[in-house]
Amino acid sequence: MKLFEYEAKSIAQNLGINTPRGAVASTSEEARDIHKRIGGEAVIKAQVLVAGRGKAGGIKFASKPDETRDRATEILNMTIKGERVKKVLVEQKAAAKKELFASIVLDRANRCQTVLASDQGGVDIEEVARQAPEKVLRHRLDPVFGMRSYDARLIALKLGYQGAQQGTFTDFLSNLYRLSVIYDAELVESNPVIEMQDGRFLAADLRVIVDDNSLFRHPEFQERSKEISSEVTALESKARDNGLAFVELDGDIGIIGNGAGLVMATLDLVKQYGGKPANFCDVGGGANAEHVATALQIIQGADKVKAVFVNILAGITRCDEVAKGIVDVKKVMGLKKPLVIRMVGTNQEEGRKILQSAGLTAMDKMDEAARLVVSKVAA
Amino acid sequence: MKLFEYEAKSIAQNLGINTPRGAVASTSEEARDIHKRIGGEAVIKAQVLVAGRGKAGGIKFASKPDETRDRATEILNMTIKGERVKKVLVEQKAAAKKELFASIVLDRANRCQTVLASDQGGVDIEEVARQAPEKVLRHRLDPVFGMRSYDARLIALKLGYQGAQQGTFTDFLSNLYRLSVIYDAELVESNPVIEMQDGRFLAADLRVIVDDNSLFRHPEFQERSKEISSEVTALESKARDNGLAFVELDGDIGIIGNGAGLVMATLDLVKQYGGKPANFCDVGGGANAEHVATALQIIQGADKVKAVFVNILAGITRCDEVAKGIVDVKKVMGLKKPLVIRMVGTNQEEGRKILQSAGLTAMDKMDEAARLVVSKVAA
Amino acid sequence: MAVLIGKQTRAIVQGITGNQGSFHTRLMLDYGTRIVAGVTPGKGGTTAVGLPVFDTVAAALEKTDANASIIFVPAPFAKEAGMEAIDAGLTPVVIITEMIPARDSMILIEYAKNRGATIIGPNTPGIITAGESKLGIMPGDVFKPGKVGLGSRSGTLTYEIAASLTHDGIGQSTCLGIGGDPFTGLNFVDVLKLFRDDPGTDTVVLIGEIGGSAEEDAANYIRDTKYPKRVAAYIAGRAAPPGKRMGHAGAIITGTEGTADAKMKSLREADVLVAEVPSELSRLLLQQVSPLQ
Amino acid sequence: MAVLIGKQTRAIVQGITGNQGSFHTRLMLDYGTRIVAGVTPGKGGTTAVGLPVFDTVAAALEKTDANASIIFVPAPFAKEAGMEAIDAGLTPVVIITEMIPARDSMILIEYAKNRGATIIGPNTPGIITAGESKLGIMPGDVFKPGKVGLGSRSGTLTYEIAASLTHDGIGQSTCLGIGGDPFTGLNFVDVLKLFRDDPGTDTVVLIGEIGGSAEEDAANYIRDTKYPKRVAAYIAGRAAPPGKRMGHAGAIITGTEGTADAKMKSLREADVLVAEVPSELSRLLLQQVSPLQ
Repeated sequence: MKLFEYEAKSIAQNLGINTPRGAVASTSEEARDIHKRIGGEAVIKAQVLVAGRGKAGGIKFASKPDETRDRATEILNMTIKGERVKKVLVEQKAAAKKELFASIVLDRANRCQTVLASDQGGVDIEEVARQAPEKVLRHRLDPVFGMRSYDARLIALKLGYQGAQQGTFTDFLSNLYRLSVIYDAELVESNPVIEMQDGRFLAADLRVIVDDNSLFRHPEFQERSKEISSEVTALESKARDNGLAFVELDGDIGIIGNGAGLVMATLDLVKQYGGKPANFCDVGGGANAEHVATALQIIQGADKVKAVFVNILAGITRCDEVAKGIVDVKKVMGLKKPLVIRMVGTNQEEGRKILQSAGLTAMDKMDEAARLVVSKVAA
Repeated sequence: MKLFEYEAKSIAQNLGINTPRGAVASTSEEARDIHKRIGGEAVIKAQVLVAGRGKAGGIKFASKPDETRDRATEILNMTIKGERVKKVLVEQKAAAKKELFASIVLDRANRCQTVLASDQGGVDIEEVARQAPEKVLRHRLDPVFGMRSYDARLIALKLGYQGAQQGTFTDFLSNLYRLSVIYDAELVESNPVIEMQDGRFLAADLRVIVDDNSLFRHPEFQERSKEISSEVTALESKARDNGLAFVELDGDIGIIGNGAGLVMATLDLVKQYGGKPANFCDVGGGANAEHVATALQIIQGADKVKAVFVNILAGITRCDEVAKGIVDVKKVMGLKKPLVIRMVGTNQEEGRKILQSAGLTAMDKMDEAARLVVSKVAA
Repeated sequence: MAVLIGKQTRAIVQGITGNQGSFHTRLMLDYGTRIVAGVTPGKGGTTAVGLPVFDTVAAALEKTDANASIIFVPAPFAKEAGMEAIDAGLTPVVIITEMIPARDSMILIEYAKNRGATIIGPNTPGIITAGESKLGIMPGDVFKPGKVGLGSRSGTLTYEIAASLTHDGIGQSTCLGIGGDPFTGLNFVDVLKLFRDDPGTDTVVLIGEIGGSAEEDAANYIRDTKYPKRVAAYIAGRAAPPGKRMGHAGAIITGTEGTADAKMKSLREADVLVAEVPSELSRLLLQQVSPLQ
Repeated sequence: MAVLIGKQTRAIVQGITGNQGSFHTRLMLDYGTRIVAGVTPGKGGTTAVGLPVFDTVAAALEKTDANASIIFVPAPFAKEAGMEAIDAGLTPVVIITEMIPARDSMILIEYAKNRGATIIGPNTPGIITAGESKLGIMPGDVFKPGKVGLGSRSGTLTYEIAASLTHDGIGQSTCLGIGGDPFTGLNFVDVLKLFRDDPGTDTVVLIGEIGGSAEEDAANYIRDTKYPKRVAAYIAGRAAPPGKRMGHAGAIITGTEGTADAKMKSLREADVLVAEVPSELSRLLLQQVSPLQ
């Protein structure tokens, strides 16, 4: 679960991490009042979960509160990469001596958390890593003991900090790490970290992604995680509420399968044969008739879908249950789009009989089925 | 630092550990009011840090609030093993189905924490361990990962608990462990743990000893640790306030030395030759003139001290500093008791010259010096 | 011959009394797996699927001679269940449970590493040595004994591919799912090492997917060590867009990393036979003769 | 010959810029110890006692070839300082610092154990191989080379006894303080094992004190393994009352455990030569001929 910048910063402040003075506003009047209160130059930032708000015009500057109100009005009327802007963060613009990058990520290959840090902050860090990999420090943390002060200090040292300033950066990094532990964060990233004239470090931007699997031990996020995130489309939200792993895509062929890998391979096959998948939909292992029926209803109900491909390799899942689900949909609301079924495995014969009784057939090979469904849309 | 029972129970309650209903009282009227509030049979317990209050009459029972007032008056007038009773804990007497013993201790030999548990609670557990060692379960905890639920459950199982009751005891033990971690406890011990009719477990008594070395991270105890504990004598308190490691003993020969092992060996020698040490006093490594002077002043000022033995093996400590300290005391307040000095090591010659200039001499061998000081008292 | 499990495996099932646990215990027994006991806290002394149930793994080990474990307990309890199995000296420890917090898996995997235990999973369909032993939730009948060792990040896609290999006459030694999570006990390099030392395996098939760098690491390992056995691979997720989690927690393309095309390229550069579609794997293996034969 | 340290030892001093650290660094250098660098966070780039100071141990290791460490940092930072030394592969790690929380020591000792490092201390006077190297705060001049290996829970009492041995013509191989805390990296059994394998040691002297069971454990070890070298011991604290902490955190008799008399009895039963007073040790050693000679 991604946190909004203002949520992440509120958590950070409680852990002793400095952030620019400021507050979040839902209206342009609130934004103006915040600027009045904090004074100085203000920066107004769209609070969205998608990346790339800067390029999309979601970050603006203002020197007077009335200007801030106008800029906030503009931003609050924006939709960035499909996400409506509902709030803006109004902050004092910090006078930077230097801009750094600091991030604590899950390092899959090394099965630990890894710190990435650079003295090239405020820019696209992936670009820095590509062009000058030596500019991005990587430091692995012990999976059990985590970040010790000497881990943080070594990074501070390599970034060129000495004496008291080294200690200040060590503390800053240690606090980011504490945040990652306390909130089970997959990612804690500040870009830029601003080194101020007075030597303090400020998280001028802050991204935090909380591990979804850990939400059971974070009651503070449970309400928040249920709100429909702007990143999730209406269709995705509907499908996920019904227990389906669902991702909406650009194409026109609806896909239903069981198992993430199989569904991904199904999308690939459809694309391989010239089709365009409309979605990823995994009904999961051991899906029953109801799951399958729900998935089929939701997908054939989407306007953009021109044909549906059901691909089932039954193991724990049973073909008769899958067939029942399909037949139920046919009976209750009818099959509104051309349907191609590939179904093999456990209780295959029973399943096929159920399909036949409703005038439907199932194929054996996923290659052939994929070719067929592509041809239905092309036709 | 030992906690009073009522302090330990207050901490325990916050961690979800059940304790009997009750409260602490400083006067007999308060004690009566507490009994009125909690109802039932009451137990009135002296709040002291020394062990053995039960045998000393520091635990009494009462069925009416007025009785509780009278018993509290009696207990509040007691001195148990030299410790004045200042508070009593008034609690509802719990109806026990069974009494158990549970303890989490530092296990020096195995360099871990170890759980001791027994279904023979409410009695002297060392006695149980001597007579029927198999009645006391010992379970070592991993030094890094501590008590996992399966550690606690295995103990619950071995104590004979099954089903839901097993889970209840597992939780009880896990909470005692959490207490030991959160408060850096050397010892958490409940004897008895009461198994109630309704299946809950209650810490009817609770002893907690906090590791003195960890007090820097427990600001909540810092004030408390400065209060003169009833266990510490006036002389000990005075010496410790002056930075000396000091233990008061029964004898009449004052002992000053540098290094805990050397001072212990000095006491042993004095005893070996028929003398009785009045104290243990370690001025520490690298002691200066002032330390030595303070120690000498405090010890010769004690009425019971009939002679003083200064035993210095100078390494980091310097003989000239030690000599200066002794001579200073002689000049300022005079040497009030016979003094035997054994002093060798770093700057020995300088030190002896300083002593000689004040009419004092130092011996070479601690054996001979010990014999001499014993003879001074015997004479 | 096979890796990690076989006829010698005697397993306990942690979480045997749950729906999944009891259902799959029956299927594993049906397959011929030697399951010797179940463990469910608080249910000690009862029986499940005809097996004795114990409160703790240590209690189960007092009465049985188990040497492996399969875990079905709910995610919040999985880390300690894994530690409990490891403390009892069991290996491998197969963790079927999904949705375990990444931090828990990270710590558990380190714990296993330091104690010499092998973790399979979490979020894995398990492991099967065809015809001998199955510790997992895969349908046993799609596998048949042979010389292909198979490692996969997926579940049903593995069954799909195993079924197609079996259909085309290509049997398997051991097939295992490394798990669909970001942190797993085994990665593809570990799988390659296991199969390298197994005389019963002459070919390794890797079934990868988008996200992470396990496939690239495998390609580097194959190239750098001049891996002595034939390797073929299929990577799922070419059609997946960046930033979207495709079912598995681990299947997400972040930035420019972890795309299927990059993985396929790395593998091809290491002389791995890379299939464009799952059904192509059989064809590649039948066309090519193993370098060992 | 000696154990743990010698001419090959090249140490760093963690906490070199503190009072204790700089004072004793000078004395160690004077003794001939090869101290190659100091570490104090935030003081990197400066010098202390003529040595370069680094911010971290890793930074010191980039510029020097240290293989051991001695730690003087304040108690709240000692656990991490120890881990830092261990992570850098240094051993032994001598921890002079006293008043470290027992939990911190417990975790650090486990950390060292799992990584193959030797911790001496905490709350130790250190270790000295007479005439070669001194990592500690003991006065060097009371020691002289010879064949007695000495392990002690005490500081000045060790100097007292070493001085008396030296005075009586009995030299030492290595003398080390195991530390006065309840949890220490080495116990007496570890010390006995080290000296057993050292050809330069023919006699072991143990200086124990009240509290804990380290001396009883040593007695059991000597008896059970038919320890091949002569062992003598002195135990301090016969005059100490129960329940009182005699200076050292570890020197406290709890209940009926840990008394000096019980320890002396155990050691005598294992055929250890037990001295009643410190000065008796020389007499015992001079009267007896080593079983090896």
